[in-house]
Amino acid sequence: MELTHEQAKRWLLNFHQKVTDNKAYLSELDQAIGDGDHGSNMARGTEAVKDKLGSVTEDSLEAVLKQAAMALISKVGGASGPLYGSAFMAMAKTAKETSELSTLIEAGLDGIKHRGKADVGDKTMIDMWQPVTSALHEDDLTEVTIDQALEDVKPLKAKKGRASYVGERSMGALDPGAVSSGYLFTALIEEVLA
Amino acid sequence: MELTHEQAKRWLLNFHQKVTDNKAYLSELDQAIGDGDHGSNMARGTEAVKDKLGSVTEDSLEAVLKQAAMALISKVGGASGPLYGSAFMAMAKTAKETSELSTLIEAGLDGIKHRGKADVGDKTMIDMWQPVTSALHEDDLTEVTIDQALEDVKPLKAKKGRASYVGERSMGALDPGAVSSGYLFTALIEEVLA
Amino acid sequence: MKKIINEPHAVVDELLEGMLLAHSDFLTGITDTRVVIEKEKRATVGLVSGGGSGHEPAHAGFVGDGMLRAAVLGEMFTSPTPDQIFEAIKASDTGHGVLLIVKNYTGDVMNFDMAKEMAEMEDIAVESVLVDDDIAVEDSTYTAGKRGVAGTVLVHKILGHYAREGKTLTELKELGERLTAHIDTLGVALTGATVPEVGKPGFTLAENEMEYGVGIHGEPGYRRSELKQSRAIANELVTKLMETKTDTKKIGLLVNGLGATPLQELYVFYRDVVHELKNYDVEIVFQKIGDFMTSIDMAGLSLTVIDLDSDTYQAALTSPVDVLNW
Amino acid sequence: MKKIINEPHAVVDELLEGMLLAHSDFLTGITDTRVVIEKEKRATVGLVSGGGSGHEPAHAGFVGDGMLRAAVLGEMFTSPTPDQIFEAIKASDTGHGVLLIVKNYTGDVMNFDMAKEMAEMEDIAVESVLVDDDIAVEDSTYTAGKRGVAGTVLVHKILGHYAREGKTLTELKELGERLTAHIDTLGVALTGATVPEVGKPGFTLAENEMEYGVGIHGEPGYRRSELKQSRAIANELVTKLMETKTDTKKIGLLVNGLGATPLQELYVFYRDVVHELKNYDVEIVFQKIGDFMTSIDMAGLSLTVIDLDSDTYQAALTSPVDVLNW
Ligand SMILES: Nc1ncnc2c1ncn2[C@@H]1O[C@H](COP(=O)(O)OP(=O)(O)O)[C@@H](O)[C@H]1O
Ligand SMILES: Nc1ncnc2c1ncn2[C@@H]1O[C@H](COP(=O)(O)OP(=O)(O)O)[C@@H](O)[C@H]1O
Ligand SMILES: [Mg+2]
Ligand SMILES: [Mg+2]
Ligand SMILES: [Mg+2]
Ligand SMILES: [Mg+2]
Repeated sequence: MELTHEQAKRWLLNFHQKVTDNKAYLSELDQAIGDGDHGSNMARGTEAVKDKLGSVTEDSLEAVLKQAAMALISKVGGASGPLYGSAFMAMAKTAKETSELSTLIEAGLDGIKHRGKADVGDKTMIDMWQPVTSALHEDDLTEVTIDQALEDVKPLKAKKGRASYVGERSMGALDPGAVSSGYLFTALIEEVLA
Repeated sequence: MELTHEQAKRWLLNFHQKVTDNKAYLSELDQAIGDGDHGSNMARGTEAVKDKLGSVTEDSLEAVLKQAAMALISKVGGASGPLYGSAFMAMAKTAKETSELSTLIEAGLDGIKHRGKADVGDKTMIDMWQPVTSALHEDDLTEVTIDQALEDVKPLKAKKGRASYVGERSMGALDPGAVSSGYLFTALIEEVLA
Repeated sequence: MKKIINEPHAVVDELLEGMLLAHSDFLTGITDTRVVIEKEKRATVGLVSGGGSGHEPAHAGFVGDGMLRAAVLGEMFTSPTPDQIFEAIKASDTGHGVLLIVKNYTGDVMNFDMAKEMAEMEDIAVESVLVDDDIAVEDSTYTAGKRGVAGTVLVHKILGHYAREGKTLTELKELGERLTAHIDTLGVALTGATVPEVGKPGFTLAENEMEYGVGIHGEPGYRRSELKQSRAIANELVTKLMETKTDTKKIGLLVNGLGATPLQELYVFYRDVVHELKNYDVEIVFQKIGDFMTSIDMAGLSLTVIDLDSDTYQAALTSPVDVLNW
Repeated sequence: MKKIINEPHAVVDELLEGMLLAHSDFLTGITDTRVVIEKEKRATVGLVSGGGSGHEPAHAGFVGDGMLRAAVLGEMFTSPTPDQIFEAIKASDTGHGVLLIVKNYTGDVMNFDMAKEMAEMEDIAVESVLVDDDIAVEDSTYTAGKRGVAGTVLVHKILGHYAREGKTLTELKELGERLTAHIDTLGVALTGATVPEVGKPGFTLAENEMEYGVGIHGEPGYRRSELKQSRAIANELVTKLMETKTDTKKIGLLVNGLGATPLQELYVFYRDVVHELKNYDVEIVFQKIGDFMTSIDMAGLSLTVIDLDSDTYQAALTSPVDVLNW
């Protein structure tokens, strides 16, 4: 399935809405195993994405994704900024060649892996992006995929990022980055796949 | 009445005992209108007086009073150190000429006034030394004099020392220096006048 | 939360404004980005450091002749963004390249990396040195690795000295990599730190409790314990820090307050550290006591030990600098 | 009480020991008395200051070339004794006499006076300058007069400069007396200070309360209020401090942390002070921001304004010194 630039815009605006609505919850999750700023970081970032989208005049998927990437890179900071930023930058680059959704998301996943040097099972946002990518390849992305990913991330012990410092204590907790990425993909389902 | 060097020693040891027993109380009084250290200051000082007295070999009133002065000057610090120190230094100087008790105490009072530039009614130890001196001149120093002096010091508003910073709030409170000086004179009554 | 601030979200901008207002004789900012930079630049490699705010005087207090060329200020306890760092790099380059000094935190590492990539696309030579001195964290594949804490300031000082001496970017990178292996730090906290926008401490300790090994953003340490006396804390920190320094003969010490610790406590603790070190066959040839890398208003301190068997480090540590807080 | 110390009664001796262990390159102590003194003495008038401990870095952090020759440490918040001060005077005299810089507290004044008398008996020329910069206290016959607080550090610096320049004892005393009239300070506290041996704060403020005009030993201020924003505090302090400076055209500022105040707050506050001063026809030609005269672990700060219409003061404030904490 192909992603259009209009869809991408709606997707990102929906993402912004979800992050804004759940800002406190995301920070709370981060407070438990990190430093409690994931909600503020992502709210600041998606707000900037929303602002930038207004000024995208080109009718191009690449332009939309690139502006989102730039907004995230320049406004978030912390760990999630460069990770989300690299994901969208990788998607923007890929959009030069194709607008096939699963290929784009996979490029995003690779961007995250490349930037953060983490892998599946490290209890990061990758544990959301990976199952979502697989599901997209099989044309089967639904809320179930996302819920299952969140269930699966809980028991893991964090090995990357700030949560790795709490070690054992991270087991049983949700990963804030996986949750915010879950919002991203729920927004995708609602705006693009529904 | 004449003060002997043995009496002076007993007097000072008794004073040390009273201060030690009431260390916490003196600090408490100071906490209310000053900085809460009068008990520690005087305990440290009279302890040093006690130590020094052991090493006074000369049978001379001047020597006893001078050693007490030196101990107080070198161990107390704060406001009460130089004041008590000056009082005993003035008494020691006077003891070269006379050992008449009321003359000695008056010299001490003058030493305090000279050092601290305060006067009767400023709510300081002077408000104990002054009535005690008058009573001694009339050969009439008793516990009543001391109790009355403490009663009289209460309503005063402090105009000198740290207590002057609390202004109105000092009214109704006892002055810690007047109370410790009260111990000095109760000790005098017990050891010399009784 | 008791703080002398205005709106909590404005603290970073306002402290930056205060700094620039106060020190415009030799420091300036870059418009629209939170960067503090020297006004006069020598024709040498420029050292750029930074990180989340809340560690004052780090890093802006170390900008000036002989230390950093520029400092990049992130949000409170949050790594700065690549574009901020990129601006600092551009403004710091005099054609001799720029060396980034980065504390080992996932966010810092990635944001500085991205900035480096941006700079390379504009043909600016950039290298980076990663500081990971906090031995409270095990350096294993199961963690993000040892954190970068107060020892970073010694890296600023030593590499700043060499940069001023005219060393090349490649030389500085190599020197830096060797240097960081010689620096170890351990911290203790008596209270948590309060990020203004959060409004409550990141963690709480009971009235008679302390925590060993806490990171400079309040990352969990390795043990909570009842509040110990200074000499017991000195014993524990020195023992752990000297474990790997069995062959070391000369060391330097940095006793660093975490923001709300009175200087008197730092000196009492320094005394105990010196006494503790009598059990080792080492000579203390350098020491620094004060607030260098704080954690907002945390009560506590950290102790850094640097191996100074190399005489050159010692000379580099003691050369004069023209910065605010060294 | 959460402090990194050993036995509470030993804090002063141990912090002193720590200081002397750390800075033996240029500082030394006098055996059996708590005095910190320069190792190398110029043949000039020696400046001696001191007071109760708990104000670190004051005063020992200002001993060195260009500022103080010696600092005398009393018990915590308690004036040192005359014999301690006398030892400092003897050791500081190089035949050019000694100038005492005394903060206006009854205890300090009397103990320094007695020391002066002792020194005079040994034919050492001694003069003293009394600093009373705290305008929170009314200067009337009904009080012990204005207290000496953070502005004292500016007196150390300016007179230290002149002493190094070779001014005589008489000249320095005159200069000092004129100078102190140009320095005003006001402090605010968010918390009380805890003397280690007492174990609890000298006063307590509610979670949302502050106090204007507190002294550096927690002496009561002139008003309690709900916790205000930095700009409101700046407005109140600047208004009061500038009241008497209607003809002043050039000023210097000292923003002083009281011991537990993060540097970030001092900079936010400095920013607000500068904005506030735009309402006055004055130019800020000097500023200093940090911890100079603390009150153990009190949270809060003080603002000092010095009238710098005389160009010589300004030069004296900015000349280089070789001390720990200027
Ligand atoms: N190396 C990494 N690779 C992938 N994701 C990571 C990595 N490190 C951290 N993350 C993600 O970042 C999230 C935390 O982001 P955030 O709280 O905004 O940044 P910070 O940790 O700097 O405060 C984590 O929940 C995790 O999903
Ligand atoms: N100028 C003065 N003249 C006489 N007595 C004074 C003067 N100033 C203070 N005092 C006495 O000193 C006492 C306080 O002593 P202390 O608490 O030991 O010293 P400090 O005030 O320095 O803490 C007061 O209660 C008062 O009696
Ligand atoms: Mg976080
Ligand atoms: Mg007192
Ligand atoms: Mg963060
Ligand atoms: Mg006192």
